[in-house]
Amino acid sequence: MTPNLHLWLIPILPLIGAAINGFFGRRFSRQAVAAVALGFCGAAFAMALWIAAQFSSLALPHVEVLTSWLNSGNFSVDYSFALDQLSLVMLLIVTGVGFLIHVYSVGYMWEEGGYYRFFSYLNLFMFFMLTLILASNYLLMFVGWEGVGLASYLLIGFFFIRDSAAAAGKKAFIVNRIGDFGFLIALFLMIKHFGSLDFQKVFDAVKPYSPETAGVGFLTAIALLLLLGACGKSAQIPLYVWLPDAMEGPTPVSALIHAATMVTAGVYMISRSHVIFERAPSALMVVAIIGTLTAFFAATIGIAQTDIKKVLAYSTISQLGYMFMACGVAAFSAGIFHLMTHAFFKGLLFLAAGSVIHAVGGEQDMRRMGGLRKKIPWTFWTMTFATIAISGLPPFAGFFSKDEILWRAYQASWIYWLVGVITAFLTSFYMFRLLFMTFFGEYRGDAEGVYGHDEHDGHANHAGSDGHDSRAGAPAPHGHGHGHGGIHESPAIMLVPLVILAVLSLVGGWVGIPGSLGGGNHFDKFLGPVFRSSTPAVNPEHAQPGETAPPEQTTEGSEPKTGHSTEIIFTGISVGAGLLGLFLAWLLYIHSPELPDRIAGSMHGLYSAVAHKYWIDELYAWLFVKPLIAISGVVFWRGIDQGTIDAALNGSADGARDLSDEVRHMQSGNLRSYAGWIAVGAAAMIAYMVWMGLRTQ
Amino acid sequence: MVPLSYYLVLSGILFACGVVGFLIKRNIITIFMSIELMLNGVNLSFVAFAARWQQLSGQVFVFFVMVVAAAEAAVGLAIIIALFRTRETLNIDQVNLLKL
Amino acid sequence: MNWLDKNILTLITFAPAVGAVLLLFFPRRHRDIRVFALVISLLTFVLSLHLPAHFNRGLPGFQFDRDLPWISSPNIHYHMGIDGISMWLIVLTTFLAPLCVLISWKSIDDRVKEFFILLLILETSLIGVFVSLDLFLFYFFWEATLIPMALLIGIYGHGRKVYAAVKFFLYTMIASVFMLASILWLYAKTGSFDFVTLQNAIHSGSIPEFSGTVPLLLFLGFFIAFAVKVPLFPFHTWLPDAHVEAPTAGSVLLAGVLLKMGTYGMLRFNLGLFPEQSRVNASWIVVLALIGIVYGALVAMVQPNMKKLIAYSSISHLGFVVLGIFSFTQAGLNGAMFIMLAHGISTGGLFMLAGILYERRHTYEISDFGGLATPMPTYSTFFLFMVLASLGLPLLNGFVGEFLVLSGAFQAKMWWGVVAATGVIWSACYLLWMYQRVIFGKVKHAENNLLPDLLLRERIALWPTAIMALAMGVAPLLWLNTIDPAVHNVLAPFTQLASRMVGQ
Amino acid sequence: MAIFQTTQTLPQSIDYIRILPEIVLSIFGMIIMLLDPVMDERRSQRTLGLIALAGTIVALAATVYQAQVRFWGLGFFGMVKVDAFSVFFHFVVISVTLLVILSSYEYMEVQQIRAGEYYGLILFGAVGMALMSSAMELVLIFIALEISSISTYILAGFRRRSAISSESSVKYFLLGSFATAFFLYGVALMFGATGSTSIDRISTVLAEYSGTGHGPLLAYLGVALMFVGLGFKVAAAPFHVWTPDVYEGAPSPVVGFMSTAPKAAVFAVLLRIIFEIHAPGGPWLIWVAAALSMTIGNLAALVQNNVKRLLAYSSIAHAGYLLVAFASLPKNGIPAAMFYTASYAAMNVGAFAVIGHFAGAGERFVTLEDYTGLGKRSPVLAAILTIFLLSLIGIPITGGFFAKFYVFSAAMQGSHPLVGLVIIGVINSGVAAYYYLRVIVVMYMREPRDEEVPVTPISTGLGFALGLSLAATIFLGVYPNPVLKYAALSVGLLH
Amino acid sequence: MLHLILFSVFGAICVAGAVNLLLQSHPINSALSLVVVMGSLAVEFLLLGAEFVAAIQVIVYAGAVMVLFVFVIMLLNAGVEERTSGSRVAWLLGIPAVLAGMVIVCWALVTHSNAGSAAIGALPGHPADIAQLLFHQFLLPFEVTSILVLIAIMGAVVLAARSQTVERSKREG
Repeated sequence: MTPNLHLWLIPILPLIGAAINGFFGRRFSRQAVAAVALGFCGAAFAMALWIAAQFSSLALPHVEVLTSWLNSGNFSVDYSFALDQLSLVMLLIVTGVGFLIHVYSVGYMWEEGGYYRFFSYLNLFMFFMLTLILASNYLLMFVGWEGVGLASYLLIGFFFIRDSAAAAGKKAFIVNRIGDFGFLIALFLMIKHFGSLDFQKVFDAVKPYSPETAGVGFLTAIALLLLLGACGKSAQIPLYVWLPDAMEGPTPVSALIHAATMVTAGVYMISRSHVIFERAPSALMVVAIIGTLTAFFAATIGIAQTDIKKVLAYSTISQLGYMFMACGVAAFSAGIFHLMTHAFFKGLLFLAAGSVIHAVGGEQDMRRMGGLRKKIPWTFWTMTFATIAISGLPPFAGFFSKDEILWRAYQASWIYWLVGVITAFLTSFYMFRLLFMTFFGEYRGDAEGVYGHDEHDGHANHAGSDGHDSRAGAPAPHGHGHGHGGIHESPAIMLVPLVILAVLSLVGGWVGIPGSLGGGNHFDKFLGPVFRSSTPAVNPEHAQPGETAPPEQTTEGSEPKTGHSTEIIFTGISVGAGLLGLFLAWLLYIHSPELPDRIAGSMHGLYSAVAHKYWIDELYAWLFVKPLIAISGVVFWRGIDQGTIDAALNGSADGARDLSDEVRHMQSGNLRSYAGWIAVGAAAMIAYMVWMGLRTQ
Repeated sequence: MVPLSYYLVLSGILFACGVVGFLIKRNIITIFMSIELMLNGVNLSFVAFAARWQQLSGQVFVFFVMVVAAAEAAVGLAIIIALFRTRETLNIDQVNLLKL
Repeated sequence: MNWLDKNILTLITFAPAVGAVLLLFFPRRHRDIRVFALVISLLTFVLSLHLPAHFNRGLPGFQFDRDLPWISSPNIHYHMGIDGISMWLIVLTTFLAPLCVLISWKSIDDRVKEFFILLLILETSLIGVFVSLDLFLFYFFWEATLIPMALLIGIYGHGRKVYAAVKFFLYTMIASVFMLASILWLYAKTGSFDFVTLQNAIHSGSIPEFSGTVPLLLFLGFFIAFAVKVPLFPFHTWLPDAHVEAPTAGSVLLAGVLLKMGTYGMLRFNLGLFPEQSRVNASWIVVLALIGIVYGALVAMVQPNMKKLIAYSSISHLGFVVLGIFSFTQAGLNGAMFIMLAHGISTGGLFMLAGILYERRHTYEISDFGGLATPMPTYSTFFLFMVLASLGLPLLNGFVGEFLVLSGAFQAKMWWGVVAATGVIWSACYLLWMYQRVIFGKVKHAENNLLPDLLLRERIALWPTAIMALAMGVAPLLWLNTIDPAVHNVLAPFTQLASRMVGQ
Repeated sequence: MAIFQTTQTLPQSIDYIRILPEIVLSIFGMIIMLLDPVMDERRSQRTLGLIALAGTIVALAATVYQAQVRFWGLGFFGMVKVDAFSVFFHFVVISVTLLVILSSYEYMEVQQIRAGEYYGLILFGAVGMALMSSAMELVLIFIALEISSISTYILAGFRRRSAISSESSVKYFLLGSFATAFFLYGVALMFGATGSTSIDRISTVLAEYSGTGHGPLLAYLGVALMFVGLGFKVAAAPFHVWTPDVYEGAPSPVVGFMSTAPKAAVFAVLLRIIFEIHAPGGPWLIWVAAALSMTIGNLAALVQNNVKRLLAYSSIAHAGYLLVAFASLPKNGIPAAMFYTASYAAMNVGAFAVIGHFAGAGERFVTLEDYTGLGKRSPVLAAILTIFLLSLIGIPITGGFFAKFYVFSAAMQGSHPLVGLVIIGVINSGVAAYYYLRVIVVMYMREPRDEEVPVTPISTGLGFALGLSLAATIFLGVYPNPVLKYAALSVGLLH
Repeated sequence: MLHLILFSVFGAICVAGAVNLLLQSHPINSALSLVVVMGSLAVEFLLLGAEFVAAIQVIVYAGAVMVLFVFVIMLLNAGVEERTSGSRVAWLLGIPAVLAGMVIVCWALVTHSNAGSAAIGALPGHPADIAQLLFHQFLLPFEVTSILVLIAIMGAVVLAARSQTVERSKREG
């Protein structure tokens, strides 16, 4: 008999916070708003910790059914929550990082209008994200899935006065909807085949199946459709386009939603559904390919971006690609591992970037920064930690997780590995590029101009937001109307989360040190039960070594095929790639800063392609959006609706009117004509009746 | 002995003449006379059929038709006079204010 | 059965009509008239709550049954009764009516008395449609809805109101005469207008003439009337015109309830009386529904006019309903029924919101707005909520129905579900795009800066819709519990049909 | 000879009871005629109107008295027959007369028409119409038809100073006489085919003939020609051409009168001929006439701008709907037709009463443009007219809806349902909605013109007339059962 | 044989009169033609034995009614018919229809009337017999006729009475 953990409280707590702030926050002071938001978010975090503390005593998976939600014939869905190792990890990451970002936001958003609104949204996001994680059936997961999309929409469009922000929010939602479309279809397939959406029931039903190695069966279809959903949420090719735009949101949002938590939902979902994916090897391969491609592709774009947040956005996409790659090679625990470390360092990166932006008064263009190292040292150092972590240099967290992914990728196919290593190099390069451009060299910003402008903006801002009801929504997004000028370090409330995350970026990876480096890979072992419990019934004759995921023993850490030495060599190569990137960045941006322009000039076409993100947005617009609008407007609306159907109706109405006019002209007013008609009618009647009479005789 | 159908055909012809008159005459009074012609044709039929069935009611019917015709004539001519007063024409082709 | 249970349906149906008659003799003091109309509609709502409170979902068949002979020859009965399907539609009607009164409080200031009389008469006839179990009575109420609605559009509308009113009237009137012909045929062969009797007669095969092309023609007779009402592509062009020109209350009832008459009719009569024909014809009907879903959404996307956009979105949503109905699956029908209710709430809310803007600015053009979040934050929040409800966000009312319909359609034929599911993308596109253009950004027109936010009265009108939208999304079982058995009954002949076919 | 073998030599009192309403109406008509010359012209309007009103009320009472079953039967040597059927039509005709008298009250004064002859003619006309419904002998039918026709010819031209009124009168008179001649020829041929003009006798003879297979061709011809005459009177296509012109020119209350009462009476005759005689070939003849009437009437009405003319076309269409019932089986067709007649009478009289009131002196305001904004200027009048128009469309809670429903329902019965005719009918009734709606539209949805059309307050008489016809229209639409039941009594009597 | 000759002669006169009525353009000539038709018809009635009817035909019809016609023609000073553009419907549709109808009816009368033949005075209609019928079986119609006549008188009075002002305006409203 397991204790009742009241899992439902975890998501509900932030929802209460959101509701309180949403309904009454307008009348609260900022402190009160912050207190409510932090209180409920912190309570959820505390509860997560409390659960973690007694985790070992639980019978897993721990499922709690609250009540029934839907019921239609034999099909039913409950409000039910489940806890296992995987969701516990996610729970801790989300509540922990989420709480830190909440704290950070208290300082970051202090000057903004719509303070209560912001925290209400943020708490709402937590509610949906926790629902997503704790759901014990796909539909409830879908609730969270869509809900985080909503929260993301709201938060991206937080500065709704800017058209670009509003558009970005909409874009994010719609692109996610495309993914959700796949998710939904996958759900329908499950209902069709398993009659349920409950994880336990679905997985139990799936287990007897052997992997669909030949052809595409329904499991593959489900897996691919789920993948489509995951691609949407986790910004993978081809649905990644929304994430860079999403940087229009306030920076803490980017940190929380678009780096640490929401975007990783896709990875979580695939890992959660690993039972299905494992039986759909071709789908799994698609996952891996998409992940690999995305990782590389986004990294190349990241090289040429000048907006500090855009760089981080592409880097997020790239890192998510890694996680997908891990999932694709059935290294789910590695994927989750990277998810966790990524949450630390990428969250930190965004928060630090926010701090930088905060410091320079809203500027996001790295070409107008530089030399900030001295002025904002806390920010600089924490950011450096994060950069090292993301670049995969030991002993920082990113090193361990990335290394494990690359190693497992290599075991599947060397191509994944090669691309992964190149990506690691690129990552290191553009991240250090970012670091160097921002913190080293001379300050290139036009401080006075910026501040003058800023002050001005700030006044406008105050004029709007001083009215407590913050009706102004979000005036002057990044204009912080500080009374004092100059580049300045952020307040303590923002720095504390930075520091905590920096520490985590350092030590976060140590829970998963692989055996080759003398660790025990505890993380992998911890998650083991989740991923092992569903080993496919391997049919030796069907299983193909190169493509099928290695059976679960491999996740144990002891590698039967290759020894530790090989693994160490590969580790060395990837570290080398990271160092190479660091060196190149140093060369280009510290040693000889004029070089990048020359290179860009000499490779004009390529550079332009990269700088313009390969014109993918334009391509989509040209391929889908514009034709769709044109067809809808010209063909459907004007053409069919008005031109055909309505025209036919009006035409027949006109026709009736013309006919009516004709009939009317029978009425010439001339009596003799009338008599003529009567005579005709009479003659017709006579003839008809005589004919009838003769016929009946 | 004359077949009664001769009488009937004669009545039919008279009736048809009346109809034709109604159609082709322009003077309202003449048109009215055409109607009388039609009634006369019908009367002949009644009398002929009365002979065929040996039923005097046919002849009585004729009596009633004549009374009605007389009454109609009185009213009709009054109406025509009334029309002539307002329109000063008896040409039916010009009596066409009401149309369409 | 006690007195109240026996007569509750009569009371609910005619309470508004009695109110309308009383209004006739009211002095022309606008305030009193409005208050009185509100009281009457609220009273009706309270009365209608008796139904779900005392509905026994364990019983098959119709409840609160009242069957009185009305006219002896032809054999017409005053036969009313409800099941889990019609009950909620009645409650939906009575729920929306007070909101309509509230939302028309100030916007109607000319010929106020006539307005509320028409509104109440409309309510009576709408309820009547759902409670009737006698085909004559049904047709009686069905036709009775036309005039008050057409007058509401034509008198209190704007723009090309006359064109819209006449189009609405003629379109639906001409379509429904085919239903009349079918009803008459059925009566001629059975001597009864009673739904249950007819159903039994048809199902037991006791009508000898019911063979050959006759069932098909009868089916089509009913179907055309309903399809125009729904409206199903390509019979939909009256709807955008009617909506754009209608006053807010008219739009709310038009979208909220009137369209459901069509889908309700399909569910009750097409499926109930002609199961075999329904099955045979389902394929092309579903294709029309699918076209409606996608087409409606795409056309909605490019509308420059807010109300037109919502109107086309209704076409899309009602396409889901038809799809669900003709999927012949429990989930599909449950979902269809649920969408009917959910669409009534959320689209009703959207029309009210559009109407509130119109009251302030006298335009529905999207381009005349922009940046409304700044002057009207509460309004924007309600608007967003309704948009989300309408685009089917989980935990709001739109999702449950859509999910069930799609899942039902998917079970019936996979590609139906797949095509229809693209609707979730389209709805996000057009609704969010509209929302963005109306609410977000800077205030583009100076006059919009001074727009007042929601008034208390408007909030009172909007809150119930918002609460219902949430409640229906979070606790759909409250509704599905009674819908499910009723749908099961509707589907019974289909399962028999299927098993008979299997047996052969 | 057979004709002399009569058991009775003189009519008995019961014979007089069987024509009691007619007697009452005639007496009151004569009183009016006698009083008219001796009265002051101003006062006579009112007094004579009241006398006429009293006459109709007494006649109604007489009808009710006559309706007792013990008075049912043949009277005056088989000339008239009192039964549920005749009582029903007596009631309709006399009620219409009453309503018309009520609504003429004000009209007479506004148009400055001399009242004496007017009321006299209406009452005498009503005598003819009432007689038609109980007449069992073609002779009597013919005379009664002529009485009603001639009185309406005169009434149509009653606005003597108006050119269009006299034109309408002339057209009506000439074409009416023309059609009467056809009817008469048809009677002659029927007489020739059967040797009798008594309806009972004719039906017996034709029933005998049905076996031999020789001879009834003349009966066929007779039916065709009689239908020409009667079809003309009820404005059925293709003999409808007179209707729009005459209705447009005639005074509005008169149009209300002649579009309902004589029609009802002629329909009664038609019912007898079709169903009691079992007129050979009748149903098929009527099928065509019904389809044509509905379609032509509705089509031509679509673009009319003159409201009277519009309603004239509508009455053609309604004659078509009514004829649908004639084509049906007697069991359902007879009550359907009777009910339709009654409800059509109620709504049409009401509509023309409103139009007559609104038209003003000299009937100047009769076009759709004149009606713009009437809903605002005179909400009550507009609302009443709207209800009548809705009833004409066939919208529920009005008699028109039920009447149409019942007629189409009747047509669907039997082993050979008239599905085609019903479909034509229902489509027509859909299309027809358009032009009635146009009137409603201009009344409510268009802003009033700059040049105000005066709306005078409703007088008491008109108010009563409108109230009564409105009540009848709604009553027939909500609780038609008693009327239908009574109408159904006739089925056995005619069949 | 005599019967046939008489019938043919007077029948011919009758038809000739009718045709003449149509051909004459002056109404007075048409009226006189109609008198001829009526007179010869009276003879045909006599041939069939309907003496009472024949007498009334001459007295009432040819006498009184036609006098009224002539009187009105004189009163209104009606002249020769104007040759106005006629009605195409009447000519193109009406006349052929009438002729066709006449042919059909006559054919039906000849072939299907089953009337047999009649001698001179086939059914003697003595005034006494007719009176017997008229005042017994046809009493009611006979009495009702009085109302008809009454109406006719009223109508004539109302319509023909000279009104004070004659509106010359063409069309009102």
